[in-house]
Amino acid sequence: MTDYVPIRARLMVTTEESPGLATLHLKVQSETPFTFQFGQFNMLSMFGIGEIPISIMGWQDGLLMHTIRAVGRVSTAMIGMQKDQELGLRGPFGKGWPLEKFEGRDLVFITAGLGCAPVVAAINYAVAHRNRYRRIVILQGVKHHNDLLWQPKYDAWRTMGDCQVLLAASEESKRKHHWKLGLVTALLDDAEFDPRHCAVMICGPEIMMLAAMPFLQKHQVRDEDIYLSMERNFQCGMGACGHCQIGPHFVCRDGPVFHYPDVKPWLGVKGF
Amino acid sequence: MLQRPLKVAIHKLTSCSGCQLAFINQGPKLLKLLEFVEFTHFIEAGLFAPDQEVDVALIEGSVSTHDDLKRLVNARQRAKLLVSIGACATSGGVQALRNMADDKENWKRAVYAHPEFIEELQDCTAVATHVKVDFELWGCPVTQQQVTECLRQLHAGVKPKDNAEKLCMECKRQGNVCVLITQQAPCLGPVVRTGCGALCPSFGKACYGCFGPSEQPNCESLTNRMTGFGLMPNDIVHRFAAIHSQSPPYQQQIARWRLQDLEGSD
Amino acid sequence: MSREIKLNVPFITRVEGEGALQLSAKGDEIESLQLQIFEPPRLFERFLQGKPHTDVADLSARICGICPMAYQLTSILAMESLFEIELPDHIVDLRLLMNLGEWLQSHALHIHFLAMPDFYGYDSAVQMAAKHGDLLTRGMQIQEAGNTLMRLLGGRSVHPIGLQVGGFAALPDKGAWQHARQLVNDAIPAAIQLLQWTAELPIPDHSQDFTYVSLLGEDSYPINGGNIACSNGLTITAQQYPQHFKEHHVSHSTALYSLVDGQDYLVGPLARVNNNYRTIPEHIRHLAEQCGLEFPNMNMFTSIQARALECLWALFEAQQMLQYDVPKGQAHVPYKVREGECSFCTEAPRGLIFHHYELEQDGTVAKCTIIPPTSQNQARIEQDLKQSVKQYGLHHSDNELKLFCEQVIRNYDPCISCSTHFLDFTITRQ
Amino acid sequence: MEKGFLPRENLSQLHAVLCQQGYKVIGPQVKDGAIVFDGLRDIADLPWGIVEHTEAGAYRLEDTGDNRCFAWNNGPQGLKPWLFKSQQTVWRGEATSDGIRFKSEQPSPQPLAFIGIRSCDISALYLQDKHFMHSAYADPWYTAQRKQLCLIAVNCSRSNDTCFCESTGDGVEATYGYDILLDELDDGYLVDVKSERGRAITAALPLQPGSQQHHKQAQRQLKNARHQQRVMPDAEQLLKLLEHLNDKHWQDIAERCLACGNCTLTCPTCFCSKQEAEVEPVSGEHHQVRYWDSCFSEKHGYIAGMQLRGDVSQRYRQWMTHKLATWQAQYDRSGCVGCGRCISWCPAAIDIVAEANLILGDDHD
Ligand SMILES: Cc1cc2nc3c(=O)[nH]c(=O)nc-3n(C[C@H](O)[C@H](O)[C@H](O)COP(=O)(O)OP(=O)(O)OC[C@H]3O[C@@H](n4cnc5c(N)ncnc54)[C@H](O)[C@@H]3O)c2cc1C
Ligand code: SF4
Ligand code: SF4
Ligand code: SF4
Repeated sequence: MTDYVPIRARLMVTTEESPGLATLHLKVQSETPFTFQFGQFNMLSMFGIGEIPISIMGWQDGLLMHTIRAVGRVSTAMIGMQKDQELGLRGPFGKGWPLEKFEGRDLVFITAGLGCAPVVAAINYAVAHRNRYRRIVILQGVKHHNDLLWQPKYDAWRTMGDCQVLLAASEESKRKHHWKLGLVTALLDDAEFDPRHCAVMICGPEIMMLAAMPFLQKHQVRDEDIYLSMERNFQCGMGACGHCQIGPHFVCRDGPVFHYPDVKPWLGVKGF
Repeated sequence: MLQRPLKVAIHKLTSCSGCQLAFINQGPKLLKLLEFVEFTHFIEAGLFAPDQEVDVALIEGSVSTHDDLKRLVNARQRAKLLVSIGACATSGGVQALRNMADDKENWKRAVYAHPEFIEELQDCTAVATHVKVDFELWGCPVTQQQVTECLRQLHAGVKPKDNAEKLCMECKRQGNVCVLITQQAPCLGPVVRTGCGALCPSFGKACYGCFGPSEQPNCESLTNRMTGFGLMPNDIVHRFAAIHSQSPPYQQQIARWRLQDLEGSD
Repeated sequence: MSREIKLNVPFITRVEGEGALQLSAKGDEIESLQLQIFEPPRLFERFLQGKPHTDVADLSARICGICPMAYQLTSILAMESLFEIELPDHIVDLRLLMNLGEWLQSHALHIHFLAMPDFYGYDSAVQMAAKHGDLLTRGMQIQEAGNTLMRLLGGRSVHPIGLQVGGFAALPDKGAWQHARQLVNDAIPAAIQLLQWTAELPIPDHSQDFTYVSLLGEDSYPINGGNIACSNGLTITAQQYPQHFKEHHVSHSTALYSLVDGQDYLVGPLARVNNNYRTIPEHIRHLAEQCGLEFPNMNMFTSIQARALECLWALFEAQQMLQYDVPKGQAHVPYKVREGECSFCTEAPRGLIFHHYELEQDGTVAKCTIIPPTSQNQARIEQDLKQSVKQYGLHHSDNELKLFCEQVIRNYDPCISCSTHFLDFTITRQ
Repeated sequence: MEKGFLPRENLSQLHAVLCQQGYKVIGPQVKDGAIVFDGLRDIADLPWGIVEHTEAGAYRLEDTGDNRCFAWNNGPQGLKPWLFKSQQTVWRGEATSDGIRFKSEQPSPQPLAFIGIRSCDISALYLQDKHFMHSAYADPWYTAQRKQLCLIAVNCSRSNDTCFCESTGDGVEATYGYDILLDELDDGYLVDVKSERGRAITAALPLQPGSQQHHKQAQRQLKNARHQQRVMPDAEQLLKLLEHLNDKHWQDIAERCLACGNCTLTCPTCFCSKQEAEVEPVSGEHHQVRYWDSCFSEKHGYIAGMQLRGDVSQRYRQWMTHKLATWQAQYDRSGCVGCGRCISWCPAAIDIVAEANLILGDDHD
């Protein structure tokens, strides 16, 4: 849609999801409709402050949604924006989850950390197009159970037919209803899906991805059915600035969603 | 984002005042700055209100007297954020060279007939030695861009962007020919923080480090290399015992090469 | 009405350090008046010992952020005299040009940021921005011309890096040269206006009898060379300076008091103009006289006019040099280091500056003495205050007295913040 | 077409013709002790008689007094700074009462004719073309300037001590990518033309037919230039670097490496950049500016809360393995063209060829 020069996007509503985390609903000031894939991202910029990559959460009532966690300079400034303030938007960039390819399969979503936006967006899509997919398995790990965002969403998914939602808390001392103690990878033992007809989508820290692999192998999931959303430093979002390289890949251009076999040699290698 | 001007106090401790000049020496840019900054205390410009509460206190100068210390503590208490500006405030500055003296009393005697009139602290130290510092602007002197940019970011409600990149990077962007390679000049660029615009190399001379240590300075390797250019241990000591002699990475080299110097002279 | 006055200004911010003023008077008599300078000891003269001679310029610059170049150049010229370096003309010219830049920026700063608010009843120039933006803009224009000359030759205006023993690190490039030419040309009309403006200021007459000292220009206005001339008739070389000028340490100040043959004295713009008025080109003198300025004179309150006159002179001088192309030739000449003693004096914006070095065989500094203008003026300021406060009248209110004292001190532009307003003014009356 | 011969005294006509045809001529000159490409006003400003002597971490010029102006091999930079600029505004913006406004930054290319470009720099140019022009998003500034280049290349008649283009296959003879190619001989220049653009220029020159002597001398010179001390392992070998990621030697290098970025910024193929949001202090206009960056900078591998390449050993490894190995998957060849700049201009005197050979050597891991 745009590459080097941003277009304007006006902030219509900010929904605070939890302290330090908010969803911005943006009205994109453009003639052409904004089309994107789940898993793609935009480069959002604030005047005089900076530009950062943010995954596309969704599109609702003509507004584009981005969920942003305040971790540093730019992200903090963004979630503090006032209604009607404008920011710059470039995108969408990169490759998203190839959800059409997964039709007719079981979908397994594995996420760790707080609010893994690209995965939630994909779940939303799968749920909206429920009949195209078979079973949906959602595994989410957090530190404390109240770190879980969109709790109502998880509850709703859980009650949906043919959908399994498993939650794990790693730093909790007491087990809660629906919750397991430990890391998200441990949930894989309880996950029920058809490893021959599935697509696994993972988003989170690289160590978690690495840790998940032996469990998936145990389930006899094939490498080619696994997809990962990777994160690196982005300056341009267009495969030019060189910051996001993992081995031969430019994460912004060849990813951020990767087919596991493509990045397998590089995953978890320190320094790449 | 503040909807009102940022309240700023500028305090001076022991220094040459050169960093404060970065404010009043900037011409029309000063008028632009005044659109979002309100100076409450700025003695050099004639404003005196050291006890007023402010958003930001900018501290120029190092702590070398009891009075410096008293005023610094007061400035800290009155300010939401405290930013140290310049070599003196960030690492002690040139006057901190006195800390290296073996016999401090004699040093004073060399300059003043009656050193007993002079009341001072044992060492001359950086601001962060005494109070919490929220942000540091390095340089001797700091540039007007650094200061303006810092205040603009604080006004926008974000932390200023730090840049501890190596001077060589800026030097290359400017298209300078490296003086270390062509003249074997003892350029400190590879261990000095960017910010001045690579001035010295652009004049064909070696950087003497007025912006202080960069990120991950490998002074060990650089000084090893300098011995290859014929620099004697004592020459290397003088390279680092200058504007930022008290910064830990430079201190290390001073100590290391002083020792070499002593061993060599035995 | 007889009253006792105890004027206590705990610190006037730095005079190359920090200063305070204490005044106590009984009736019509001043009992004591002390301009105290408690400059935190920075011990330059000591830590320069043992340094290579090539480090001196960059380190001594840090004595003062307002006139760093004067310190650099004086040390360099001293060493060049020892090494008997013959400088090519273009280097001599370029140094003069850079000197002019420093004068311009320093004078413009003093006039507009420090002195001007007094005449308009403000605390600071910053507060004047809204109402008197035009005056400030004029000042900034002249200041920027000066800064540009400093940058042209030194890379930056504070702690420039271009000067070195034997010449410059590099000669300026053409683009920057043309830019400087433009700014200097454009600033001349502003400087003419400035001169007229100073002539129209309500300048009180507090003429006194005092000794003044500056370099003496043979056929041009002096800046970085020549003999030292004293209004008491003495004319000496820089080498003879220590024989006549003595420093001593007083308990209320960390700055060293300087006296010439036992007498306090003035250095700075008024001293220079008084000694050298005849060497100012006629068209400039004509301009000055047309707007009613009279030099030489003994009224320290006209120092602002002397500064404005020097600005105009400096701009014309710079214009002449800049009308030609960038000089060609070497940036610096080779030299041989020599052991020995050397001294030099130049005129910093605030007045005479003296450097003395003893160098070892390899150029290492064995000993050095640096006497800045501010400490030379210190005794004179005290004397001036004693006389002019009395003349002004001790019957004035505390605040009036304080403001008056400030103005008197500001006339000397002792160092930038020193000439700003007094702090925590307290006065005890009985 | 037969190579023509341009007598030395007619070299100035080449300059004149280029100017007549509207090019700004860029040529090698001595500046601050190095051979630097800059606007060439007169062929008298070429580095007549100058050769460079260079080794790891050192570079110095010598005036041999002979009558050649292309006897040197290279200086600190090639074509890169003219196309991929060290500083490039990517957009401008303004805050108005009616929200913000973005303006694109139009390229401002001009016809540039480079005299004296070497084979290794042409290879590097083609590599950068792939990255900046032929990838998903063409860089408008690079592309616009690239289209307006006229390259007058020169074959190397000698090699300096850091050259190793023979082993990377990028020299010493230029075989493609130029408009005109010169061999500098004792009495003049053999002139070869490749493109229409080149022909339009040579047509206006007083070319004579090249003699057999001329050709022989040119061949002799090339042969002479092929003697190079350093040999970079071949592409296949280089891929094996990826099997040595845990070599202790990376740490060894890191002890010397200053992480100053000089290697990457003098390298004619390195393409990393960063962007900064800046504000013009008087007008208040906002600029997004792109600057040369380096994988040796601390922020290069930073993501919120994590540093991917905290150790300098990891940065050097990233650089070397990218340049020599993973580059091959990206752009079908190694990213090194053998110009030797990163060796000459490394303040710590690190030699990429020596290090690569060491790591690939038998007794390593
Ligand atoms: C493909 C992708 C999708 C992302 N999606 C989201 C999302 O939906 N929601 C969300 O909250 N965060 C997301 N992030 C992370 C987000 O980009 C960082 O949190 C953000 O850049 C931090 O910027 P900062 O200035 O606040 O932090 P600081 O720590 O101040 O970082 C300074 C600068 O470093 C760079 N930087 C730092 N972290 C990252 C990073 N992770 N990726 C790229 N550049 C970085 C940026 O230029 C940043 O301005 C995503 C990252 C990637 C790569
Ligand atoms: S001149 Fe100094 S700063 Fe510049 S590249 Fe060389 S070493 Fe680095
Ligand atoms: S190059 Fe070095 S010494 Fe020179 S101005 Fe810059 S930081 Fe200071
Ligand atoms: S890696 Fe070194 S030798 Fe290879 S192209 Fe880059 S600078 Fe030249």
